[in-house]
Amino acid sequence: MNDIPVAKSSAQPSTPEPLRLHIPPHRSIPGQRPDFSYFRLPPAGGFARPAIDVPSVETHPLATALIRVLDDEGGQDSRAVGEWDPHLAPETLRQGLRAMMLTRAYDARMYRAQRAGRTSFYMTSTGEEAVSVAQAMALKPDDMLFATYRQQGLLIARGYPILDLMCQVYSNAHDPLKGRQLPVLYSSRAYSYYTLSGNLGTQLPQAVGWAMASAYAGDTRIAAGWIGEGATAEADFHHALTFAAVYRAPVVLNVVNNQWAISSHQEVAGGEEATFAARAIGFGLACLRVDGNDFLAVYAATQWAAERARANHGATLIEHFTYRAGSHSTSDDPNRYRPADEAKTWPLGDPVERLKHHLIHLGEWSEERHAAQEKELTQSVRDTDREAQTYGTLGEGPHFGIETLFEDVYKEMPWNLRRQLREAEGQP
Amino acid sequence: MNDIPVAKSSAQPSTPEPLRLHIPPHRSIPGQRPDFSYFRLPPAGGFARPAIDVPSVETHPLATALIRVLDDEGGQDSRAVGEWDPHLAPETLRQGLRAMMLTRAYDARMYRAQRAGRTSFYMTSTGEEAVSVAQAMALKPDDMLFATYRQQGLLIARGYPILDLMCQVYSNAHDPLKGRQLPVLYSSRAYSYYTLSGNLGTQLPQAVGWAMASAYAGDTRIAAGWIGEGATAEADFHHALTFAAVYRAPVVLNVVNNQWAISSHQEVAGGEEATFAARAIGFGLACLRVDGNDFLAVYAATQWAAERARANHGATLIEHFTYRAGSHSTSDDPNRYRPADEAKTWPLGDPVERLKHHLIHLGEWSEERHAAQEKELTQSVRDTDREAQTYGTLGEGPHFGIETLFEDVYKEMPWNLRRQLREAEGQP
Amino acid sequence: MTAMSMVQALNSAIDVMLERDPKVLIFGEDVGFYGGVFRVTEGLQKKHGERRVFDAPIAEGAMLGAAVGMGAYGLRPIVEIQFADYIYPATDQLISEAARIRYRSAGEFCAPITVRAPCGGGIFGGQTHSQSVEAIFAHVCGLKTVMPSNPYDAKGLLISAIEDDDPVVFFEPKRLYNGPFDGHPDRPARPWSSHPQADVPEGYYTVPLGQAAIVRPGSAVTVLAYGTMVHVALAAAEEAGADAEVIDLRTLLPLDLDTIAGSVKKTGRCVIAHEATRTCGYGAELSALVQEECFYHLEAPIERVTGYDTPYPHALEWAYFPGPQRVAAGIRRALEA
Amino acid sequence: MTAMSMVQALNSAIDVMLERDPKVLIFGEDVGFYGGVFRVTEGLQKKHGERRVFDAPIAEGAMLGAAVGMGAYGLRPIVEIQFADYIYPATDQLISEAARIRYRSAGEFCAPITVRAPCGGGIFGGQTHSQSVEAIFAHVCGLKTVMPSNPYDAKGLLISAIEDDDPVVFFEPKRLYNGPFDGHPDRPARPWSSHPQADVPEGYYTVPLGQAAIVRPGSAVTVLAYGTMVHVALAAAEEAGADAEVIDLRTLLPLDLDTIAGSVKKTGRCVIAHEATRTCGYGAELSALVQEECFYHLEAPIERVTGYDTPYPHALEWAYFPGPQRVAAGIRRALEA
Ligand SMILES: Cc1ncc(C[n+]2csc(CCOP(=O)(O)OP(=O)(O)O)c2C)c(N)n1
Ligand SMILES: Cc1ncc(C[n+]2csc(CCOP(=O)(O)OP(=O)(O)O)c2C)c(N)n1
Ligand SMILES: [Mg+2]
Ligand SMILES: [Mg+2]
Repeated sequence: MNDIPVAKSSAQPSTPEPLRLHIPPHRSIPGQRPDFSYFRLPPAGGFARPAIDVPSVETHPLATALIRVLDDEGGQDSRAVGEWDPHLAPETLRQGLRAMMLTRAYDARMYRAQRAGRTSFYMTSTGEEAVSVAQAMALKPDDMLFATYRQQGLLIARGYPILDLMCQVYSNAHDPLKGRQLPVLYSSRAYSYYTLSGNLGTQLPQAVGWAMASAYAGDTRIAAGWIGEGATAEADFHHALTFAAVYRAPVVLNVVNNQWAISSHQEVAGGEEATFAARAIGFGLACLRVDGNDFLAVYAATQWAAERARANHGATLIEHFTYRAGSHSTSDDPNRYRPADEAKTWPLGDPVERLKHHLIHLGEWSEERHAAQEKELTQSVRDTDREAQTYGTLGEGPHFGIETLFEDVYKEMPWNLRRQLREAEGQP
Repeated sequence: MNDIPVAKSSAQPSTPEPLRLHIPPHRSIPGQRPDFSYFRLPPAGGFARPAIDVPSVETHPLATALIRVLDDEGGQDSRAVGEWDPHLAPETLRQGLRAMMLTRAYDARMYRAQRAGRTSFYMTSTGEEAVSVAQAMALKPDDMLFATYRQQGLLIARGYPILDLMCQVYSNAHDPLKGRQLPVLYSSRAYSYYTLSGNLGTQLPQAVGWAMASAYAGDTRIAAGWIGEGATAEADFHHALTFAAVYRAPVVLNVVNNQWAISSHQEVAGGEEATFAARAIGFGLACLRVDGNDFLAVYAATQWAAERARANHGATLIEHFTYRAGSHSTSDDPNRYRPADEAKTWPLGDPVERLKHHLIHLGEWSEERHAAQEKELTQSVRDTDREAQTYGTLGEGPHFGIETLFEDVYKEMPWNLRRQLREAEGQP
Repeated sequence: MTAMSMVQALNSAIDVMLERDPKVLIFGEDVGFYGGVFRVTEGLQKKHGERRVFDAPIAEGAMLGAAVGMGAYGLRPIVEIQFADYIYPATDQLISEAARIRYRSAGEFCAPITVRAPCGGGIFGGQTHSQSVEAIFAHVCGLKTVMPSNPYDAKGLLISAIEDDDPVVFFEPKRLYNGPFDGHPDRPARPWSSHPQADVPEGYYTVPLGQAAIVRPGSAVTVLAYGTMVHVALAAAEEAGADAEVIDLRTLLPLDLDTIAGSVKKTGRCVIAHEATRTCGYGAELSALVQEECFYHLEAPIERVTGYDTPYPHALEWAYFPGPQRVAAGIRRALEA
Repeated sequence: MTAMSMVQALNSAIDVMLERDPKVLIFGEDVGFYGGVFRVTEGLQKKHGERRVFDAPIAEGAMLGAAVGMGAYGLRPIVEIQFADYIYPATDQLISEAARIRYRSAGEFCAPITVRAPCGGGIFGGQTHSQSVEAIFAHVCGLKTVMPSNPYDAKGLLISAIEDDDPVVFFEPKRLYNGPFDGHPDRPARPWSSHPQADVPEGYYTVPLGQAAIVRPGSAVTVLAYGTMVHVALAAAEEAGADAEVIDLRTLLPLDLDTIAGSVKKTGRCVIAHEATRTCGYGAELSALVQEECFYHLEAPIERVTGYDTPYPHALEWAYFPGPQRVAAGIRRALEA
């Protein structure tokens, strides 16, 4: 039983070559020079923008594209080019820049807050701010968002109070989630932002279900869902694509390919053989692959997919090709699994810098205004943090009362929880 | 909370058109004329056969193809044409024909055995015999097979004793599985046929795991796995494709698209928007789509995929386009959900008839020999059934003893099972 | 009032709720055009349209994922899992998501979902069409777990489940679908029409979740059962000639502990019967609770009569099934201890 | 002998088995180059190569599916699930497949798989990094379920699990990874090196599955615990000043009932402690079994001290955790009843 010897010779002498197990190699080695030689950067403006009602098959060539609008290889002289240029007003661009910078400032602050012991855990989205901010702006404010832990920019771009974010991270007495959730697992019904799960992937079929419900109801609001490239291996990703295709759900599904899943390169998730956008092809879904560090490209792709969904032409899968510049979370040290300067040499650059240069190129922004805004945002985040701390921190409290441990498990508390609450309160 | 009114008007007056939920329509209506107008039959020999070591992307156009070898639109004058012709010896073809006919005779007999009350359940593979028989013949005898309940032809083509199959179906005292499993959920280590599950899909990632193990061990045996088109919606399908791609597992993955999943048409599984072969594209796996009722095409496709896997070029997903001619199982009545004559009008015909005509065309077979063989097989199956019944039937017994209920839960029986066995035996 | 089988009563419950509440919809494998492999949704697509009653791809996890999203939107989806044995692919969405959403969102979102699944054996379905998996879900805070034993309760409980704002896992003992079953496979089957609890009102009514029913009053021993085992327990009580009080739990979570404890304090003896495997089955929780509540009233060890700790076999189905003889033996042991 | 932390002991067990048996391999999220988020596989890829120790895509169900296939081939795969909270996507392959293959194939195939998963709370991981899910798997016939409480046992049990021809779910209390923990988060942490059971042989040895350990002999009350709660129980016994006999179960399935029953028959009192939620937790089974085995010896109701029936909270982690005070209170109740 199950006693086959390892490396047993085959019964078939005609095929001498032994089989080999392929393990995706870990190519990023700490201490070595970052190697992006595998990466070919297509020019900005290089891909046509199909009409939003084309059959999905016409989008499939875009699965291996990289939609780019900012023609900024050189850095400073940054123009918007090609059919995907969303032609946004300078004010909109400045708004986007500001939300990205605020996200970054917030992340920096809370990362340090964790390091300083004010909470247990934090995750930054540094380097990926264009994805969340541009997407929030391209969607309507009441479209429902099913994000992962790395899209805080969605909430920030929608104007969700930084104070509330911080109180959640501190699990303090003003935490909208009553201290129940791990930091960064926000929820806000008022901002159409679905409760985050610690389990990867689960929100994606939920986004599809919400979109199905909206269509069922004859509503006009669509849903959008996000997943990391690593988590696309989970069943939920397959489930989301299947249901989105079968019921033509009005949903925008986003794979944020930031190259890393904790210590595993995107190749471990299947990125070695195909792009993540290409997963759509087998379901007949539309797909787009976009430079995730290009604010304009992300905006344009999202707008395209949202319009398509809203016009009842079905779901789109967008792969955002970006790079996780920081650690996975406060719990890991990326220098153990990749060169320390990989982020800096990432060929697609930094989304904040790139939008800044574009605005400057347009004559709508300057290094001075940028520096001033950075200072202002840092200051305001610091002030808000001071206020947040007055409501408590994880270690010091105050926290919500013990009864909140037992509430909301059900709508009404059953006898076993009432009994346990009494025990917890030290009552007989 | 969750109190959004249904059909609420949107906050966005700019998009007046309400969203619509698409439900794949059920087009096959009992009592109506079968409608295959959606189906375009490509000519036999119409597609090139790539070298077995091409990059997978070169196979992707075949995802929307239908590889056909038998040029038999007219019926009788049935030639083998095109690059995919496997050029099999007439003796091999006759062997395949015989195994298909034996499978059909066996199915017919056991279906009636269930109707006659000799067992609880049965499932035929009528109309799909080419898939299992040609594949068994194209693979090597010790390649490991991870089948579904509808590939009994694999075992039959490998020469597994019909008597043992029957004893399993009767759950009698000679049942190799000791009466434990539902009929048709066979297992045979000796014939490299993995134990069948009642749970759909689960065997597919196991096939990949087995193939990974074979590669790990430097063995030369490959694995093959099967799944129904309906079950491709399950997580296991996604898992199998992901692992097959990431580790380049030497495995042949088969989707048997027999158009139906109990009462649900393949469109409910996502067949409306894309083929099932196309699911491979998003993973960078090779794919082939084949006329599943064309013995030669199935053989050729399987041979191609097996050679590719054995030469360390990775996995192939084959979609076998066929038709479930019988009921799903003895538990359903297909006349409640499709026209009674749909099977007869199926554009791809019957695999046994088609191979018969080809052999006759080659001058290697005749209607007389066919009729005689049919009679002989029916007779031999009937005789075997008589013998099987002497070992018992489900209702009448004899069965394996009560101790077999408790054995094999673990390698060694723990105290709780020993205790329960004593209780079941009426001992204190 | 009409005499309804369990299948008809469940069908009626769904029909009534589709009629009353536009937020209710139902989907699952083969539930649409065909009406479900057990016919529970027969005629409902025709009556209420494809939008309300439709087939799903074969992906239990996807169904639950979509249902959670629909629930967040404000709908009340009903999901049919074709057999309880196939609920495992949906466990993550059920346990990590549906059951946790109200809590983790501090009440902002909830998952008013009903998951229906036929369970239990007795139809020669082998190990993958016979399982009773209720204990797994009864361990999960945030879920409610229900199992009816007759048409009247089935309809009333299902309507309560659909209306409940928390996720409910609703197990339907498939052996009872078309007639009561007292555990004697060799005796002629009775139809539901001859059973008092098959008198089912055509319209809307509820049986509240969390309330057990004393289906046979008695004073010598308490027998706790649910689903098919209620009928087995009644037969066993007769066979043992015991003055047994048989309690049909109806809802496992939240459990009606008052009714149970009240009975055991009276009888001093308790037998627990279920079809699921023994170790860590729901009977373990019942035994623990009864022992905690009634320790000083117990005159004999609490007995568990359950499925063996093996997969459900095919040929030896009736050797596996905890039938009336085994339950009666448990009752006798409890009485004689 | 070397002083090893639990992490080091587990690492050593895997290292020893990779060395001894070419059929052993390990994979899971981040276990390869990085060495695992808890560092259990640190250095093993470098030493044994990518073929033996490698990263897996983030798909727990796929890992189990592949492992079952590898097992059928004849390998002995070890799968790391990054947190027990993420085992749900793998339940179908574990329950419907790994646990059933030997039975359904009449012994032709088996699944000699070890599934490792860090479990339990105490690290402010919130509801999705703190769960104790052992009861679900203890309900599943065909599986074995193990949870060690110290480095020596961890290594010996893990080697037994890897060598076992049946599938073993091996839960590692993550709060114990780097030091013993007696439930007092406010007191300074001790390293394992100061603990006697951190004396771990470098090479091969086994601790057999299915044998409990009496970690503190006593005669007044029996306390049953496993994993982190063993240390809590010991602290609680001190706090209650009770002559408590503390039993570390080590293996939940198969359970060492003889040791348990022997103790309770001696003490007449029993307290069960676990971190998992109470209802249908493993404590229910323990309570039921103790009651069945020792009914006539019990002098007080069996007490369960467990996690509350709520998700694991973040801020109020220590209000949730069944710490020494709560266990001591249970001991006192058992003694005073
Ligand atoms: C079901 C599940 N498995 C494992 C984990 C542990 N985990 C948390 S984040 C992470 C990596 C995710 O990578 P990716 O999906 O690429 O997202 P990113 O962090 O890059 O944004 C892992 C493995 C989890 N949270 N949930
Ligand atoms: C996980 C799971 N869900 C549901 C079922 C019930 N079921 C058995 S066969 C079947 C239809 C399968 O259709 P398909 O995959 O197309 O295979 P076919 O029967 O056509 O060969 C269903 C839904 C099951 N066995 N397992
Ligand atoms: Mg990532
Ligand atoms: Mg099918």
